[in-house]
Amino acid sequence: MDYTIKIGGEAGQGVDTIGAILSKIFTRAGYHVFSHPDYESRVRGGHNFLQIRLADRPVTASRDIVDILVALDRQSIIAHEKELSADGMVVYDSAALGEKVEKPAFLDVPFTDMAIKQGGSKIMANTVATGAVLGMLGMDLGIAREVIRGELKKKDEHVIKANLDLVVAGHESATRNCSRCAFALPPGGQRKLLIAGNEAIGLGAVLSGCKFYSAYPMTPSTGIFSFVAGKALEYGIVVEQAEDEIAAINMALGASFGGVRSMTASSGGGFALMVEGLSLAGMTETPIVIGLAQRPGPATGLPTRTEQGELLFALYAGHGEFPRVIFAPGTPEQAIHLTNKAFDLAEKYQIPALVLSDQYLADSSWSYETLNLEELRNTDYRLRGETFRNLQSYKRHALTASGISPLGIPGDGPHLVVTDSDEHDEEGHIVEDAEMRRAMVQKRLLKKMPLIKTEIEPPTVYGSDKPEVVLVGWGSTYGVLKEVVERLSARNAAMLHFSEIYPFPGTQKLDYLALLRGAKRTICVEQNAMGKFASLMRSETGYTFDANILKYDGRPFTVESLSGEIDAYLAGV
Amino acid sequence: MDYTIKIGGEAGQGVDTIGAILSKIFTRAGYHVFSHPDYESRVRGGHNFLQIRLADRPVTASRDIVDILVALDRQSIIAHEKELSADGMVVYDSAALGEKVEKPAFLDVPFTDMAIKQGGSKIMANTVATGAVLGMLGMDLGIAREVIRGELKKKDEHVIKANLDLVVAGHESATRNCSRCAFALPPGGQRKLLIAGNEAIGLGAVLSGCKFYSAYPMTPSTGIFSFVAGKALEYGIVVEQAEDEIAAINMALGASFGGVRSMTASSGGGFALMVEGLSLAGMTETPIVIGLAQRPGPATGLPTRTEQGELLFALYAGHGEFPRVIFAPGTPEQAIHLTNKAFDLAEKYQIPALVLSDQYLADSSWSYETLNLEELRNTDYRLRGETFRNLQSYKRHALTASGISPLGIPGDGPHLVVTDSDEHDEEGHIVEDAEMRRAMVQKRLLKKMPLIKTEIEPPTVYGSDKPEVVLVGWGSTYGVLKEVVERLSARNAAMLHFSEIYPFPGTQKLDYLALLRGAKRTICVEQNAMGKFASLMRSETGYTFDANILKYDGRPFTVESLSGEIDAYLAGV
Amino acid sequence: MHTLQEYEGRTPAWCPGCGNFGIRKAFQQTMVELDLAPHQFTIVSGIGQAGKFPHYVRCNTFNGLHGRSLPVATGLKLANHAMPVFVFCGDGDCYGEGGNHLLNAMRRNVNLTLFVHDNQIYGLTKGQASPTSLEGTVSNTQPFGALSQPFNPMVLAVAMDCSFVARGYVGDIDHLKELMKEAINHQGFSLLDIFQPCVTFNKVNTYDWYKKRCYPVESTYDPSDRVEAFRRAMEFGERIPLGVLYRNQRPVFEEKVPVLREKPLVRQEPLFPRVDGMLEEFY
Amino acid sequence: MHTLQEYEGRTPAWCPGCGNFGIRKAFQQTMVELDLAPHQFTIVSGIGQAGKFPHYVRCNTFNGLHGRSLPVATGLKLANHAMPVFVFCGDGDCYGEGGNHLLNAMRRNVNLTLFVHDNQIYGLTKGQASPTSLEGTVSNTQPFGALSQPFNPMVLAVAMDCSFVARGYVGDIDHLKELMKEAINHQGFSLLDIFQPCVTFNKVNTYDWYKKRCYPVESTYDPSDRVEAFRRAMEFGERIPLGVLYRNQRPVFEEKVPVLREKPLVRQEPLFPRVDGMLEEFY
Ligand SMILES: Cc1ncc(C[n+]2csc(CCOP(=O)(O)OP(=O)(O)O)c2C)c(N)n1
Ligand SMILES: Cc1ncc(C[n+]2csc(CCOP(=O)(O)OP(=O)(O)O)c2C)c(N)n1
Ligand code: SF4
Ligand code: SF4
Ligand SMILES: [Mg+2]
Ligand SMILES: [Mg+2]
Repeated sequence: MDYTIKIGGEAGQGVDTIGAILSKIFTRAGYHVFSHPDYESRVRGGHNFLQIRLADRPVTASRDIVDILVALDRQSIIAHEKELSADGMVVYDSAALGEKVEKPAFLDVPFTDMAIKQGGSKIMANTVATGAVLGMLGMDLGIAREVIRGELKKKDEHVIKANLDLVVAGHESATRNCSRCAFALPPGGQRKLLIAGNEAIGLGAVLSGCKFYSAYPMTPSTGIFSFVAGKALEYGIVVEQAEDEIAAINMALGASFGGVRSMTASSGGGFALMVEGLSLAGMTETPIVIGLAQRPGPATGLPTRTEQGELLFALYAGHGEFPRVIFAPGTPEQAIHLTNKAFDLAEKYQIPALVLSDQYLADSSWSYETLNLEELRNTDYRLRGETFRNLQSYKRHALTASGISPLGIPGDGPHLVVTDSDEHDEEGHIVEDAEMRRAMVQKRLLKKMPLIKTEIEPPTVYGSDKPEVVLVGWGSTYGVLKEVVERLSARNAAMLHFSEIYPFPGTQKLDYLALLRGAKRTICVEQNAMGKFASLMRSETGYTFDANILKYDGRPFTVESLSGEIDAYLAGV
Repeated sequence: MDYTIKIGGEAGQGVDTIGAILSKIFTRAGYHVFSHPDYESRVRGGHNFLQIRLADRPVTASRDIVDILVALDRQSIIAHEKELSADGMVVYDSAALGEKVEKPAFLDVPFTDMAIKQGGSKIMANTVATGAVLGMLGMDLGIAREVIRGELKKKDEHVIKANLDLVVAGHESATRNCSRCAFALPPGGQRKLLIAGNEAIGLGAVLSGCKFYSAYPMTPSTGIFSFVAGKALEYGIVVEQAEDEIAAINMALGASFGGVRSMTASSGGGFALMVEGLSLAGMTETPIVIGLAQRPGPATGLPTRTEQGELLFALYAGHGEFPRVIFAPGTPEQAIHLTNKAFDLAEKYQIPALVLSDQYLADSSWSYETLNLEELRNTDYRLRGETFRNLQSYKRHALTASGISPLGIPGDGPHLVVTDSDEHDEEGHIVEDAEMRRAMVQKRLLKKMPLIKTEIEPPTVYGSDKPEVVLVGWGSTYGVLKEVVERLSARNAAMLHFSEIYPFPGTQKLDYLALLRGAKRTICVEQNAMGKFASLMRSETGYTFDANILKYDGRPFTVESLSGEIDAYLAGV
Repeated sequence: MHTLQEYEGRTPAWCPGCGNFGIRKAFQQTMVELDLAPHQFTIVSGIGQAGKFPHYVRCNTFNGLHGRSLPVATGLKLANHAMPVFVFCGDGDCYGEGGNHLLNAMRRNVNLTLFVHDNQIYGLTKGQASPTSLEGTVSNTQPFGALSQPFNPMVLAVAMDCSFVARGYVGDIDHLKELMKEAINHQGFSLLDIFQPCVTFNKVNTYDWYKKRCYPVESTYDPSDRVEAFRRAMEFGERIPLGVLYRNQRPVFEEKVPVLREKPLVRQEPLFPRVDGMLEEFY
Repeated sequence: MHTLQEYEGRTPAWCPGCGNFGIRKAFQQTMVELDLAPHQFTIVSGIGQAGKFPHYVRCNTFNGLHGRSLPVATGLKLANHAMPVFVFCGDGDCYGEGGNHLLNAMRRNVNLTLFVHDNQIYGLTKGQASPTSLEGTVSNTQPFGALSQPFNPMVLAVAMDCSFVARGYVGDIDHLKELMKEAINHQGFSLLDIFQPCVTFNKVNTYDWYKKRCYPVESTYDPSDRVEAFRRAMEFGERIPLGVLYRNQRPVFEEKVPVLREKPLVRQEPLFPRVDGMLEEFY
């Protein structure tokens, strides 16, 4: 079983509410789900959709083929009717759309009318639509009732009741009228959880002891901000909306200097404003985690869409030379763990750590039976209380063999904690001399870098052991690459996926260069126009891919579109 | 003849005045000069020096060996006495320094006393020192008088007279007392001009029709700002000190959109703040020239010193993908021409063009007999007046075969000029659709890039035709590499110097890869800790240098120090 | 004479009922009354719902970055001071991200007109508190409610001796249009803050909320008295004054720039200077 | 009781005669009198001659970027609001590059004390006009002279309802020290603008210039009246008032943040939350 349900409509019509509730019902019922939204940079009107993949095995990407299209407006039909599968159905409300479609694949359910008849508001029409989809799928309403109750728990009982009635009404109408509905669900398995990339990064931060989060709203990073803000009271986190992104990063650095774990995030335009602060973190050796949720650029670009155009920007951002780590999780699960690792390494090495995501990862929801949170690395690397107080003497930037200097907390003991954006001596005071400069560059950069590199895990290999075709990717393309490799199994294919990107992984733990060299064809798949990862690969290892498949229209790869492109390439060579 | 004169003293003591006047006298007299200052980030006190190389053939770098040390303070003796050549002399004022040095290499000239005796102020002691140096060199005072008159032309006649008397007094004292002075100058050639890197960039801008310059002061870029400001009245240039660097670049973009050639400049920290605006230039296809004068980072770093740490930052700065050019002149002459080329290409392709320099190039002065200004490329690529008015229709971002759209001026005709930082259609209005996005990325980036690449000149080769040893460098190391190659002539060496860096030069015009592959040893010389150019080379061509010589202490390479390092490396392999 | 149709741009992507429609209407009427053709002026805007404004009004347009329209407009105006340049921003755009540019635009006093769509919220990014949001505004990024004192742009502008300081409200289009004309006709930097209800995200500062509070300053009010203007500008509670709150006749920046005396920069010739003699100073 | 020696940091790299020495002296005395040991407070500073201040006074120090000290100090104070945090900036630093942060620091009202070394010039970068430079100031980057109206920080601060607004002068160290104490003791965001002659680059605003003009506000002056404060703050010409010009008792930001009620963030435990149950909301 592998169905795709697409809900289309204008911004403000409730596409995402229907999507969220359906997804929750499916996962609660034990099915696997992958969903991704497609929305415009406007608040009302336009054309948005959300696509849910519902299956009895793990699914990690979207498909081009739609089984049930919930059309909240006419545009949804115009744009997506052609995507219907052979048995695919459109469910819509002819009265609301002002048009009755007399085709067998169209199921007319009077969403609005039913809602109003039941004494509900127009908005409750969406509950009817939800019920209708469940009816079409032949799913019973037990779990749906539970989910709806849960979602509305803050509402009045009569609102809850009305919604419960409406879901039944939609269900009944579809069951009764959709003779052509050939969908069949196997029994669901264990209940699943559903988590989106932004939630995962936020969760990773909270679980890593992030105590200070300052940011300025910017799509698609705002979801991290609001997740953390939602946990602020419970977990004792100060969240502050800064006046701009420059303030956001400088506040976070101030808080980190003060002794607490801090984070900020933005998308490309806001990150651009943080670049000077990033360099300040480098010079003052102040730990910080920075989320960069990419979207298509340059400049404002396509604010609500996806791209992977900023890998090298993230890598080289900041004036002067200093170490950093860059992680680009491919799944929400990786997002939790790599955000945690970012916090850990940021503090251990006193460096900035970047978590690079994009709108596709940020907004896509994945289902899991559970997530392993036991392996989180939570170590406090700061000198605190007694330990700090009892030191004979203290130099914030002491020259050490490892390059790591003791990280004290100002005010926490009799020792002064001094740091400076100018080149400084061990105590943190301004210097001009060449010798100290050399020593500090060695300490801050050259000694730390190899140590940090040992922390980096190799890329993930999935598929054949001795592949003839290797698909290479990084970040958010993990899910689609994985599914495409499965489809290509006849071709003896594998995926090589990089999520710990900088310091670039060595080949000691996994000789990925041997894997690549052993293959007949290597293809690097990226969501940008210039092949940023391919360029980094070449500069780091000298290796050049046989081909690059690049997409830069702001839309994610789907399983079909990517495997189509790969087939075409392989057929051509 | 190849003498080095070093003037040392505290900030505020007049090290640079003495240096500037001596240099002018030498070039006016027809000698070749290269000078570079070394100063701290403070206004008074500390230890500064300026080093002038004086020769009868072109010189393009500083040496480690000092022939005449003018010590304005004791620290100058402590720091630099050891640099003296066999016949080297220190000239100083024992009364002012409070110490009489009884060594044969020390010439005591009572600078201050003489100045005061002649009724002059303490500051005029520097004129005595100037005279003393000329006396030690055995140079007559004809040209010195002329230069001093010129420099003081706005002063009262009695001040001029006093200075002229003092230069004579210093000269006489040295001539009389320096029995050990063995310096001898051959007759000078044709008069030379003397120009520093910052002046050259500023001159290049003015000569390219730059009409608007907005910036925020930041060492070492301020010299460009003040050069252009000095020409504002004469050449009709609006210069404005912005409230910050973000405003600086956005103002320049506004002016450029308005139809005039515009520029801004900063050093790394200020450039970091311009990164979002850089991306805006990319998206709106607004021509702009940006000067980036590097200094050691990260953050505030060593504000008055030199580094080449920001090549990859400059290359990848900005969110999203857009074309740019990056030039890194190696000499003031190149600085003029590459700034001009930056203006030309910026407007021709409607892109940002970066002129990457550093403190060493910015502040070093070079002598030339003359400079060829006839080859400047000055073409107006904008649609103006009649041509614009008479168009049937106009679309600012029209899709064209070359990717270049017509660049109209708002208000200049009946057509609307519309641009947007969001992705847009041909007319410049916001769009969301995938197809137009693809078309615009192709137009803006993928079509233009190959065209821009054809404009790029290959690196400069100097030295042997079929070298066994190739020294590779970029930007400000040109001069020292050239001299080191001359020294290495027995080794069959050549220099390969890159000044047009991005788009990275192809090998059609000059097969530099063949040259490198043909050599036994290739060494990339950079003033940074990580080998930024070497990394770019690898990512662009796959080529890896045999060795990297890196320097990151904020001080420039000298002829001896670099050739020493190279000898050591070659001896070791 | 131009017609309203000439100023019809693309179809607005604003929510139905949004206060921005009123600003558009008033502006289009203003252009007709001032007899400015679409190609004769330029709008510079930022990012936000307000920033989309020029796409919906036919005109020369530079729709730049969030918070950075004032510097762009400054550069543009200095390049061509014969052309009217208008800036349209959101409250977040101009009072938040762009605060430093606002301060300096007021100090410079370039002859620009700034229209702020003040909906006391971040509209396009879906409802976070803006600098003008009331204290306590809860949102997905203000879990404790907005804790800062709301920004009063009128008070700031008077304090910065801004050349023209006014406030309008989309509930009274005619009054707003008259203010727009005055603001544009004023020589010097003009700020017109416009209350514009965000019907989707701002559930406090609604049409009703403004209607109850806003009143036009009395005809006897003297906007040239800075201290009085300060006192009046502070009024923001049960009653909120609309109209021209402060005005002065400070000299305009571009008139002080010697090289702009003869004509706009963009019309100055030659485009490229002659090179002879240029090197002499270096000898 | 601490001694002056304890606050002796590195040897200043300022020019002999620079007004900054007076600020240092007054501050060191203030610390002695307030009995704050060097490790008990932190100074955050920017870049400029003023920014070097904490290196010359023994203390915890975060010497950050040009213009960005206020956000750093805000983050630091929110991490540890039990620790006094002082900010030392230049006029260019704080009123130029950092203008937006100043506006928002005043709105937030975090309990920080901001000391501005106001020499009406960019000192460290050798003499360009700063926001407080008088109109007409010619420099290597102002060939036409500074054309913008000088920034009056006192007026701005009153307009922003800044919690404590004062001005001092290094020509009267005792008065300055008393102001420093008041500013530090004030609960809320305090701005103390300090005239500090730059003997090297500012040839107009000299010791003499200030001496002729500056006078302490009379003892009857009531700094709680905002309109009066506005009027007084505007005085900047033949006479310039020194002292506390405005003061209010606005609630302090950190007291409004619920999670800071019990203790400073840096003292809160556990450092890392327990993970059980954390996933439940996602099912
Ligand atoms: C540098 C930067 N930061 C953040 C954003 C995201 N962003 C877009 S619009 C906006 C706020 C909009 O609020 P406002 O300016 O009040 O305009 P409105 O939508 O309310 O008209 C933000 C934060 C951005 N585009 N650029
Ligand atoms: C982002 C950035 N821009 C510019 C500079 C260069 N810079 C250093 S100090 C300074 C101005 C100093 O003036 P002010 O703040 O008044 O301090 P003062 O030296 O007068 O005490 C400038 C522009 C910088 N360090 N960083
Ligand atoms: S979100 Fe608010 S401001 Fe934006 S268009 Fe909708 S109603 Fe208007
Ligand atoms: S330049 Fe001016 S402000 Fe800086 S130290 Fe010297 S006198 Fe003081
Ligand atoms: Mg708004
Ligand atoms: Mg200053």
